[in-house]
Amino acid sequence: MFSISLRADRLSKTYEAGLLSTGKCIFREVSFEIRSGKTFGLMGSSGEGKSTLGRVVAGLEKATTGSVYYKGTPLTLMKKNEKIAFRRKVQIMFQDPTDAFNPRKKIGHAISEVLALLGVPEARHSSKTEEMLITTGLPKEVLSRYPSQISGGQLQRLALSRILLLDPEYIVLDEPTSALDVSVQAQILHMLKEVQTERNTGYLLISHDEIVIRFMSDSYGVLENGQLKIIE
Amino acid sequence: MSGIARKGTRYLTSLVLIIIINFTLPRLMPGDPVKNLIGEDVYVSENVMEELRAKLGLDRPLYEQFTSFLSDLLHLDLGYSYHLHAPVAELLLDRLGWTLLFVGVSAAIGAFMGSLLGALAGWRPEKKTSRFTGLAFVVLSCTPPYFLALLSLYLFSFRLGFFPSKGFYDAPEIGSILHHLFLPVCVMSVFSASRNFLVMRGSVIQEKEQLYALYARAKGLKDISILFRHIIKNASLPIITLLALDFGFLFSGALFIEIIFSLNGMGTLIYGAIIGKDYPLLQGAFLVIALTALIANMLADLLYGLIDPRVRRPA
Amino acid sequence: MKQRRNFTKSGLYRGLKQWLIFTVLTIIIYSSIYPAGAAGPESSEEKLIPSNGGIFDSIITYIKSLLGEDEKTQGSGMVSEAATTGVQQYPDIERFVLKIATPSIIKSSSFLGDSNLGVFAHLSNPPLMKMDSDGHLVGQLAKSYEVSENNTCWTFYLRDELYWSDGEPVTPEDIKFSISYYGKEVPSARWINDTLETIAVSDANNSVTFKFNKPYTRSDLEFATYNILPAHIWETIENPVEYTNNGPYVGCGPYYLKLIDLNAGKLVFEKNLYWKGKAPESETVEIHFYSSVDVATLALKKGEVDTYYKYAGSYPYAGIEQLEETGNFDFIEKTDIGLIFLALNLKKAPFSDPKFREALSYAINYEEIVRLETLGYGEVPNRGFVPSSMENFKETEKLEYSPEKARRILEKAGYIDSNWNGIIEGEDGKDIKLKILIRPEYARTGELLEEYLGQIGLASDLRTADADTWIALKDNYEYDLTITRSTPWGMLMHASWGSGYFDSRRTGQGVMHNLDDPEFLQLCDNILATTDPEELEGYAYEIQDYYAENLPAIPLYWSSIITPYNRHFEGWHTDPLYGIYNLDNFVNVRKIEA
Amino acid sequence: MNVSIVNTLLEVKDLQVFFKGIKTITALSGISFSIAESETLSLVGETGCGKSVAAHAIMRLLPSEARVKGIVKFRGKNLLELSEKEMVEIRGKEIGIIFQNPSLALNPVYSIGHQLAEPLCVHKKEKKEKALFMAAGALKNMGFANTAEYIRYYPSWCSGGMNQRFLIAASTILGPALLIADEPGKGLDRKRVSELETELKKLKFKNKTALLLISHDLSFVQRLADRVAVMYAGEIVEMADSSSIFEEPLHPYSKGLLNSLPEKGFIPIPGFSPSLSNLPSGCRFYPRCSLRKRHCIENHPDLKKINGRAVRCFLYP
Amino acid sequence: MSPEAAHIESSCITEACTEEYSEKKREISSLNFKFPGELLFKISGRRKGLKGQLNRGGIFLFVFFLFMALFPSFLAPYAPNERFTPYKEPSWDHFLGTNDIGNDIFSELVYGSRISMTVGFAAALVSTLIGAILGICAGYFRGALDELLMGFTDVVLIIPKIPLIIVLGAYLQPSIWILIPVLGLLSWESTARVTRSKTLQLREAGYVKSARCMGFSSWHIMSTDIFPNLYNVLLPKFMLATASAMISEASLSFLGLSDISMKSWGTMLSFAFFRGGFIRDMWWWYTPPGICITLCIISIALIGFGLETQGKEHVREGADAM
Repeated sequence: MFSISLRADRLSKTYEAGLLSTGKCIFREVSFEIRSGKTFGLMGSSGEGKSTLGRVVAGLEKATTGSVYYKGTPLTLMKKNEKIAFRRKVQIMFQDPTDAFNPRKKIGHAISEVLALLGVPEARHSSKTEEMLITTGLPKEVLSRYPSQISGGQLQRLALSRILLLDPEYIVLDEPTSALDVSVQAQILHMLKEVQTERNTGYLLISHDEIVIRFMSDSYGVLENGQLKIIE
Repeated sequence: MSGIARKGTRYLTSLVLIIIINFTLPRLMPGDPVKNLIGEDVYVSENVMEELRAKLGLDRPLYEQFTSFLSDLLHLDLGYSYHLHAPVAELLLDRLGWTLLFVGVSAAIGAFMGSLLGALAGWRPEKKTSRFTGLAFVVLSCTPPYFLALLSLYLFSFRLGFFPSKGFYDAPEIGSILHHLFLPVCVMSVFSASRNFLVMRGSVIQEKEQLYALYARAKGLKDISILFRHIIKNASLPIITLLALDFGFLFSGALFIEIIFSLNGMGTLIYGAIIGKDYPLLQGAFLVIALTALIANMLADLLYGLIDPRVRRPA
Repeated sequence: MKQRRNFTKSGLYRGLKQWLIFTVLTIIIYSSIYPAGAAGPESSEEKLIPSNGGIFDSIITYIKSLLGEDEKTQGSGMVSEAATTGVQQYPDIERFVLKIATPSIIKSSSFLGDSNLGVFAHLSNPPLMKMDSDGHLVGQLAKSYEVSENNTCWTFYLRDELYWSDGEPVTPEDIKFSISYYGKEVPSARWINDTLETIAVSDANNSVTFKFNKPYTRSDLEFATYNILPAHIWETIENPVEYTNNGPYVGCGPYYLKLIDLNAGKLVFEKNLYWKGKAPESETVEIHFYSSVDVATLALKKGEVDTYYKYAGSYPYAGIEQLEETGNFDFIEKTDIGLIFLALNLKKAPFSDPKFREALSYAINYEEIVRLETLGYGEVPNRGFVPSSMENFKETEKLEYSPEKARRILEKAGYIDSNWNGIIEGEDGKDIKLKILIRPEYARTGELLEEYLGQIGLASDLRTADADTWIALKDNYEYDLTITRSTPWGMLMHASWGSGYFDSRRTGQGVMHNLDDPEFLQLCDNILATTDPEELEGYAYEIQDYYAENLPAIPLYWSSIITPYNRHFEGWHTDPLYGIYNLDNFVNVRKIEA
Repeated sequence: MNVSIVNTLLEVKDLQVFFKGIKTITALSGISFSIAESETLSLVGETGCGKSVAAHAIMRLLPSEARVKGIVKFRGKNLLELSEKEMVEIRGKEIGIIFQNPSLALNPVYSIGHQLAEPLCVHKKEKKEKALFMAAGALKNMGFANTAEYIRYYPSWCSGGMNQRFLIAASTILGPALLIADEPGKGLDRKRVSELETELKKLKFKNKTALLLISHDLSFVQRLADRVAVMYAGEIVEMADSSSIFEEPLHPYSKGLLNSLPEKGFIPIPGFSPSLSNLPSGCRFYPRCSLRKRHCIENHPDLKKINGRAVRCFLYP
Repeated sequence: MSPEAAHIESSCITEACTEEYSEKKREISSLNFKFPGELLFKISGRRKGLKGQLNRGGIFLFVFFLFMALFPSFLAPYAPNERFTPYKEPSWDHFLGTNDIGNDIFSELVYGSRISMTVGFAAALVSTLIGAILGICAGYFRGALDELLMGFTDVVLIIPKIPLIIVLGAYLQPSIWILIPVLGLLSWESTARVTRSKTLQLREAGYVKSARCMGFSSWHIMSTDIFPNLYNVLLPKFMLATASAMISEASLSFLGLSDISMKSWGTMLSFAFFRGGFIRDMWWWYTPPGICITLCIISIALIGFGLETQGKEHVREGADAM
């Protein structure tokens, strides 16, 4: 109804043909919708272009044809300020948590950078950060550590909570747990669920693991041979 | 593959740019080339100079000079050196053979020696010998080439008297050539080996951490066969690129060694051309060196493709 | 099969093909240039000496020699067959080779084109005239010469018994041919073409007469530099300056040039069997080229070569002590007629002011320069510029070092440091900052100079310039001061006594052309108008007085040319112009047991 | 319990591994287990619990600054005491290993055929041609249709799943008695994992190869392993038959681990694994254990045997 | 523990998944001229009994050279242009003897450090900066800019350097202020190549992608996320550039194309050859400048490596930190 949705409309992605090579089609005419507070699962084997699709939805890559609609406006026609809003409101979380933070920055620095980007005054950084740490359940000392000094599970939590600082409406979760141990996977999935109920965030969950998709999603689709088959 | 097409375009553009640079650069040099054609302490009337100027084509507009330059190039006519009284192509070919021999052999020895020692040093960097060779090559790579050349000449040729001190030969025969070239080739190969050593060492250190090296060990390969069967081939990939990149460098680095050993090669030819503002020769030499470097790079790309299957992944 | 699979499958095949075509094309291009390069100008003399012909040639030669194929040079072949009667019989003495090291490298094997080769070829193709050890011009190929009243007609009487190394006699025709040939073909000798009217040959007198279209007084000197060529060989060569050949060349001196081997870095002169003059003892003379003086020194020390020669240059003074220590060398010391001097830009302030020049002459510590630069093989020069070894030298006042005097002169002339910054201001009221051009070889002298100038309150800006940049800058008068040198020939050229460097009507590479004082120009013209020795002497004194008074240039030191030679040889001769490179020397040097 | 098994192939006793550095890292603090001929033992645990270190220690593939103590008996020989030369004979021939990352474990610049043939050339001194032929045969046995083509392929031209199978083929081409599989399924999707499973099952049942399966994927382990050892922070906390562990885990950690499986509804264990350089003094699991008592904090429990299985917990006397 | 072993160890312990890593790594290594800093580090590190610490030897050496360059008058017994008896052998008065015009060689050496180090570092800085900026831009923005920049780089790569430097050296007034930009402008291309391929790799890293997604500006990402991570690549390049600038400067001096009013080690070396140092066997004259050049470069290498190990330290600590 008047739920603000993120909608993919007949997206296709083709890698351009070079001078001597023919192009390669990644996916064709893919459409789906993510509603706030709901999770749309995207399943497919590796190499099917799930991640590319995820990046297109998050606006990191351009689709060859078709468009992503955010609040009814196609991404390609957005004005600059709309685009900035989109940037904030649609976030992406990646598979490899060890890669999510700049290895040269301490965690605290990385987080206050985001706060600075949001325009939070310097004085309130520490309180904001503490707030954030509570959601992750991590001790305060992680702030003074480098990403390499923290385990994968913790990093993935931090990555999620950093994204949450931006208060996004939608998060594209690109294989958020496939690099993690089962026990940590469970932790992260639960955290995601909690966040969703708390903040009414919409997820696009990309995974090759059917059980994870089933566990998390309200509806899901299978990407196979470039086609999306939606299963409600 | 589009990669090849792109490379091809790049090489073509390089070629065109080289020709353009080649045309413009010597013309930017100071001094009047006509005056340089005349020896020192000689009085020459103005009209003689004008005559020479007309002969050189320097009074024509630049674009005309360029078109004639291009057409000459297509006819393989690189001009005529008024300083050395011979066609440039002839001069260059004459010297190119020698310098290619001298630089080529050194580059080959340097590549082999450097890679081998570098691989051994990288394989067991904690060993005393590895540390020693490492330090030695670092020091060598930090030493100005002419310094190295003079010292070795002093030591081996003067003090020990093992080798002659100048020229390619005394009499044009193989034995004499080998005797004369031994020392310069040694210096040059040590010089190029020091660069290859450092790259190879780093590369082996990097490669031996790779999983396939561990797997080779798990397969039951002996230590040394892991290095020589598995790591070397991977680790030599950067060496190929370096060799190609170094080719131009070696060519001109040979300059100092040629001066020290009084060798009549490309290096001294170019140096003389620069000092004497011998435009046509300079142009020709630049073109030849740039072309050689271009070809070396192309060969390296080709070789890279042959060694590294990742480059030629089938569809 | 494996190969085919992979390549057909991938696009690499196409790429490979392109590269292959390119490579093949390149090879074709190379191979098509190569024969062209190897062929070069043909000549009857040019045959199987392959020395300069690239590596491939020498390999072929080597293989040929392995196969036992006979190689004969045409030159020596001719000698062995034809020469039995005319050949001078030498006494049975030990045959030896005289080896000379030189840093003056020959860049091309062009007999007429390469200036260094021109000097070395004096041995095989001696000029008409030469300079004796006292600096007087005497005949060489010429027995004697006479000049007409109006100085337009020069007649040279040739020596008898001169033969080319192929057995042909040397005729006046050869002289006529050579000189007119130079005038026509060699750019630097165009003056001959411009001024020479006729050349008359008299076989009876064995003489050749040159008639100029205006009085030409310096012909005897000029003809001490032009090598005489065999007309019967060179008349067929179309473009002589561009003609390159590794020899042998037919010559008429005690030796002929047998081989130019640039790759081995040497020239080989072999005895001319038809030489009727004093027979030289050494079988061959070899000139060895060293790109680096350091290496030449090492070769000398090691005994690879017997002596050292550089036109207009000395053996490095710093190395003399070391050579002495070996105990194998003796030295010839001869005051150079060339010198190192400070050229001043007379065309602009402050050096257009004679007072300023005067002050400068007192600012320089000549003693120290002589000590540091020549290590004692030199002396403090006179104000008269011209070194004592030159003909018609006049003793003028010695240059003096006295900073106080310099300062006083400056002050008197109105150059004062009014703003107390330690630097004197010029007429325009600005600090005087002298722009000093330095050629790399005088870097140290430049350093010293900067310090001396500082002592009298002059700032300087040193600018190093390689030879060509230096020429460009000095031709545009973009300097205040520069350190340069004069060569022996330079001292003699134009109106002699160094005037060629200063006369503003001249151009040339090393020439300053910065003096347009009518008095000086008149003096030059006077000298140029006479061949009378007495008159010349008078003018010579006059010009030296002029230098001493006006200081158009300040000599820094007079130095000696030191030539080391192996003690196993004796009988060395030198002349002021070409040093040890003269015929007297080569016919007299003997090997002895040291 | 291992006494009862007749043909012990590999016996690991009190294997300890330390890494010396600024801080000493205790990667393994004394683990013991044994594998009988054609038995499959699985080491399961979280990242950093030391399972891979154990595998590498058995093969003596650890870097030189690792200090290894204990006994690793393979067919009666203590591998840790063998000379490097003797060890070379065992590696690849008697004990094979496959790594978690097949695309990296294969040398990128050699063809698949070459790498498959290499063990034959090295250990059996076969001629290259024959070895290649045999390699093609081995691939055929694995069900590859176009073997002549595949042996000319390079690892980078093939998918991860395919490389995994090539790697298995290379590791088993000499028919080793023991195959160590170090996280073989990691990073592969379901389909590839099931392929891998088929492959390993074939080895297990057809070739009677003993397997030391190291994995964090419990369901994968469940389908393959005969016995399972659960590891936590460098020690074995529970070891039992596969069925009993999955049906009735004893150790709280095993329970937690099983509960976090998808089938059980992703119920997480709270907290994180301890740092290996700073291990808790008592039970290593106590900070995360919901059943902990004061006793657990102070004392380190031993591995105790109950009903043919072993568990390291004070809950079981 | 040796750093590379440490690396194996940490990978062994963390059992990190490194899918696709080597692919990218190779691209880097293909041009990465690795300076064996760690080797030197180890040699002196062992001597000093320091392991994994920032290398004190390198720092000490570097600080020493820096001190020499900044306050030459403290170390040098005489002024550089003070003249004594020429060609003196080493003695108590003259530590390294005197040169051809009687300057104290040791003092000259001390004063020369300033010029040499300025040329070396400034030229290296110029080349590394240009290379880094072009490389980052090409790698980050990709597309046409990448093609253009890398095509240009390829051309520059092929141009024969030393003859060009000689031509420029002869054309422009020989002065270190000309030499620095000339050397800098001619040696950036390999740095640019390496930087580009590393940037291409970093660009795909999760944190860069998240930063883009979070809306950080390209400038911010390039300067704080990409540039600091290029350190491992840029540092060896910087050291090499320093070395080659110093060597080029010395070589130009040898050809007589240097600024004689600015006496660097290279100029000293060339004077030693041209003014009889070599002929007279005065090794105390011609070897010290060479040794100084080498030592100076080695000190940079040591420091670079010290910093690098520090960087690696927290990777190692990572495994056991929590």
